[in-house]
Amino acid sequence: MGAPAPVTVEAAAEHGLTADEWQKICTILGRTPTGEELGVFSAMWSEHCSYKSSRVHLKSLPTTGPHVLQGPGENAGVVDIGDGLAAVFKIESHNHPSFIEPYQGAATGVGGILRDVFTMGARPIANLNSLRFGAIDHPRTPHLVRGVVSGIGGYGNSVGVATVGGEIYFDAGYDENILVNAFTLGLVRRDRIFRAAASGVGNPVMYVGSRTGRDGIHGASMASAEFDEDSDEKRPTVQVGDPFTEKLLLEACLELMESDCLVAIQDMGAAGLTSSSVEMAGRGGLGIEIDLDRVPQREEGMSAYEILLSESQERMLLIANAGREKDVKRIFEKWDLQAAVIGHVSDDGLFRARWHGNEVVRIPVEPVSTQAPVYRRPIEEPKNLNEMQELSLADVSEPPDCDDVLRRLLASPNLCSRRWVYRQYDSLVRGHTVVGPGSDAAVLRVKGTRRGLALTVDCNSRYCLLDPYVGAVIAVCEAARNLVVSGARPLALSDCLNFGNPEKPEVMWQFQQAVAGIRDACVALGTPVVSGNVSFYNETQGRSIPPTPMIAMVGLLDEVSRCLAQGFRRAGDIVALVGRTREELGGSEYLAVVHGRVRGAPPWIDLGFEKRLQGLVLEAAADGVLHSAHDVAEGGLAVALAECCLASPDRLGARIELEQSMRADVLLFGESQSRILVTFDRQNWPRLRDRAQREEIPVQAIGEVGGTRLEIGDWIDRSVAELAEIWEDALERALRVVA
Amino acid sequence: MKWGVLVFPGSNDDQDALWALGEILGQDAVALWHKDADLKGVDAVVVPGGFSYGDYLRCGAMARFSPVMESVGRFAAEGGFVLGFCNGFQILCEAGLLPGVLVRNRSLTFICQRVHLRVENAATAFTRLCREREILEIPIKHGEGCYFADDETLGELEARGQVLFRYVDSQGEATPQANPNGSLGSIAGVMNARGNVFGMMPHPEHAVDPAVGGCDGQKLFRSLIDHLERGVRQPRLAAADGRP
Amino acid sequence: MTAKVYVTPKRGVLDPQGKAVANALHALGFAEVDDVRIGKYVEIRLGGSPSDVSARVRDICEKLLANQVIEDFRFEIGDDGVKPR
Amino acid sequence: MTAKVYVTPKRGVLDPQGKAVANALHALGFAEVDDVRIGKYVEIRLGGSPSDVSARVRDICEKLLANQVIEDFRFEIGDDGVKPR
Ligand SMILES: Nc1ncnc2c1ncn2[C@@H]1O[C@H](COP(=O)(O)OP(=O)(O)O)[C@@H](O)[C@H]1O
Ligand SMILES: [Mg+2]
Repeated sequence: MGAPAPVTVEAAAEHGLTADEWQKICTILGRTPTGEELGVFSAMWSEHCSYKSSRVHLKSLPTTGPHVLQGPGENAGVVDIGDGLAAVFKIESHNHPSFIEPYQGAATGVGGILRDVFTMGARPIANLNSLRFGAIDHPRTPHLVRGVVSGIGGYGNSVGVATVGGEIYFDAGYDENILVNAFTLGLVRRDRIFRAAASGVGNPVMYVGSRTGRDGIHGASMASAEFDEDSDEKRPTVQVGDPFTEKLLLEACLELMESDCLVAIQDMGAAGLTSSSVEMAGRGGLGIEIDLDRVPQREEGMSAYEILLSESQERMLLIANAGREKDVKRIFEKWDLQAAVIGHVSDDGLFRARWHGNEVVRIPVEPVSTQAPVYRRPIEEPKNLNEMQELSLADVSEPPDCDDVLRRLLASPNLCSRRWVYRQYDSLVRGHTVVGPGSDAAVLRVKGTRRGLALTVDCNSRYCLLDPYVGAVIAVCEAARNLVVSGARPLALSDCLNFGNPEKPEVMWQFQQAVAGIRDACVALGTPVVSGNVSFYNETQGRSIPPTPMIAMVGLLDEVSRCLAQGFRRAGDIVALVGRTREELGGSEYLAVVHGRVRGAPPWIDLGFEKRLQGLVLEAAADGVLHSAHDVAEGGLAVALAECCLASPDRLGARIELEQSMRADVLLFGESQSRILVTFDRQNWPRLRDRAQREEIPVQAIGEVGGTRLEIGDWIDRSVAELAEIWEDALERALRVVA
Repeated sequence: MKWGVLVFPGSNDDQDALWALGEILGQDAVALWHKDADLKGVDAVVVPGGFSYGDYLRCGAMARFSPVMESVGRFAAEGGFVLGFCNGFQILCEAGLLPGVLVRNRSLTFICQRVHLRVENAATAFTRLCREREILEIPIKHGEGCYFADDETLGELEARGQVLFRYVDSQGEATPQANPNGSLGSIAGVMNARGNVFGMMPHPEHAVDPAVGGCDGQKLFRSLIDHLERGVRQPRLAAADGRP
Repeated sequence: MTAKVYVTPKRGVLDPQGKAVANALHALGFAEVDDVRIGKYVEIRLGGSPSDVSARVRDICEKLLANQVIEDFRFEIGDDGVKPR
Repeated sequence: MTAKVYVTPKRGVLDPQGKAVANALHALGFAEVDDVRIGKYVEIRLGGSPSDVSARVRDICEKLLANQVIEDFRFEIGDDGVKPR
């Protein structure tokens, strides 16, 4: 692929640039761009890199707080966790590449987010991933699931970063457009955080890592274009990951950061060399000049255009202190990597690239961001919304046998055990994992301190489809709740906003509603947004995915030894339900699985109440009163109780009595929010009850842990072993289909 | 005593081994860089887990050519003690310091989970603090841990008590279901005939701390410490081994 | 019959395996090695009429053996026994 | 020159991948498939005098490309360009 000539408004259109954007480019340059410059603008102004449709909305998100050391705008967010340490984290999407080539797409997604984190000086210690696939019986689903899961494991395991949790859900809404969101958290001394702002005119610009090939040319624009039949044409742009080189790059970069050679460093992600140069120069208010002939190349005869826009993986761009080039090279050679000086920092505020002696790019850096297009796209509430939200319990037939319903739910792909997935991930390497995959949140110890970190990622896209605002509020609250039931105080979050085509008013409405929901929930819970990513155009042949604002949240435990998991621990413990059960079924898994309906308003939620509820449980956890805790989510109270038995180290059962204040199916399987199951020694019951009363939070002792059966009223009576039988291998069974 | 933990490009569990030996067991533990032939006078060498050289061709196939491995070969020939875990086991097999080879898991997928191991020979330098047929709980995490050797080799290994660990269920039975990767004879770890080189797929260094993964792994390290600190230079040969 | 299938990384597609092996060979003193590409070699023993066998094998390659996003394949069909070893 | 190396699992050695592929093919309706063996196909571009090239390549295979406990290898040496794709 060479530079398209002649460079005209038509060529711009082929690059996905509008006539107005073309005009802007000509004004900024005071001339028509070269083919290379057109490529640069089309990449930098793509939705993926410029956030042109989302920016106006994202501005409303709370991004600051006493513990926030770095909010949005850098490669990843940073929060203070005490003891002179900071947690660096971010979530990012790799949806389109993963649909085209599941293994490599997912693998390179993990590689990209790892670089975003270690480029800030942090040692990555944990990965999460959040996945959405089409209906489990869709012919393509098993192949995609196997590819994505083995790709995530293949990369993360090899690099030596533990994958400690995540999410996976199946919904026909993703049949033609899966979601693969990857999250990484790293640790750094708070006085050793690196940022990506160029400084020091004359300082050398150095290139490190893999050579540049013709990989993923225009990946950035691909991620910003809808799929259609000829997506196959886009296939050659799929990159292949090289986790071994990433591991070397990780170790070499961290070693370099211990030295005093480094000024700034930035990974080469979307739009490769171009975006890393422009972003670094832009953040420093300076210019960068590079010589493309000095860029290490994997193939003969690469054009300037290709070198500028290649998305070859495992590469970093860095700025060193003048005179320290040799020391930088020595460190990378130790790790069998090459480092090449390809240019220098300049004071002219220009991004300039020379190739075969000619200047092929000469762009003023500042306008590329300050004059980047910003769209306030039209917004319109979907016509069918009210109709979708209508649901009267009267026309939901009451099932004859709730025991049978429970078993059907436990076997359903969205509620059954995820073991088949996380068994393929190394969740142990480097020894931080106190609570691994399989509980509400993963808990990591912070070595050398008494502290711990809890991580989770959450989003119920069914709620978001029925009401994107409430759905997003619930996503944030559930993430926080998952941390709280692990004993951790929620600190901050990173969001990955996966939506359809922003040029469609209904999609833009969903986006605006979701961002508003995230904002309100973040303000109420005091959890700022410190990083994130937007993925638009998740749409195939006009059909867009359900709105999916993924929320990855991080919490802190002062005493990691006090952390909690969801499994029952001690026979004789009291089981108490904190929170209130309402008569609601909207958007529930039960309604979908048993009645085949996705409708109704999502569960009611009150942010003030949620905050108080979380505070209560957090206090009890900190006192060491609780033996286990689990939030009530998809599948309702009955499924939550079953999960407590199934996660119990000794597979303990329980005997539960519920006062029948409403229909049995609603009571057992409704998904009312702000509910948490806790267990504790009988003697602590009065203390907990009084505290709850003071906070005006309903709490009932609903039963006792013990035995080998789960009994709930006269509705349910099953041995835990039988439930395990149903629940454990359901996913593997469902996927055991020839791809 | 002094331990050395090898570090190859792509080693991942080297830090865990150093942590287990240094922080938990209070040993003098140093990292040994692959380009460095000097073993720094250690009493025992750990070849750690990970993906040395990416494990791109065959697991462990490339690491054996590094300068440090030449020294380890000599060290072993002189009776020095060498332990390989996971990728380290694969490397020792590829290097010919242990018999057999590790191939793709029967499931063809990577597997990370806790497994039960049965001590098959407690009369070795690596297991002397275990009871015969004691059951240990230790995690595995590998994609290619299926132990394979030809029948003759297997016969010898069994006859001489060189099989130190087998995958079993919680009751101690070596059932097919309890064999996570399809290893022949449910073999999880083997020792060389001389009794000074040992490799296993499970990760004892990930089972030394009650806060993360339990303590059963400590028994292995403590066994060798005990063996060496009593100054017993020649490892006691397996009971099943006829020779003196 | 036996079909011998060769699956190779597409031109231009990164081949981390080959790259790693080439580096290892250089370290081992095989300086004359310029480039290494690693693919799969698959032997399929199968019955059926020789006539349509090649169509079937192509089908097998496309459906299962080669990931055509990043790999090319080719194959030969011979009758058994003539496999040099 | 280019050396084409074929690394194949020894007879009697488990080949779980080959077995899985065979099963998958049966499930896909390729009933005529009796057996599948999966090995590696390595292309090495290298210089040096044609005379000793074959000795060098054998050396490469024995040292690195094949683990002779479980694998056999064979190779052909041709001059470039004739690489069918
Ligand atoms: N939805 C969002 N919420 C908050 N911050 C966001 C969001 N989307 C993007 N950002 C921030 O915008 C910056 C650019 O995002 P991105 O292009 O994904 O980073 P990178 O270029 O490192 O991949 C990052 O700092 C990211 O944290
Ligand atoms: Mg980045």
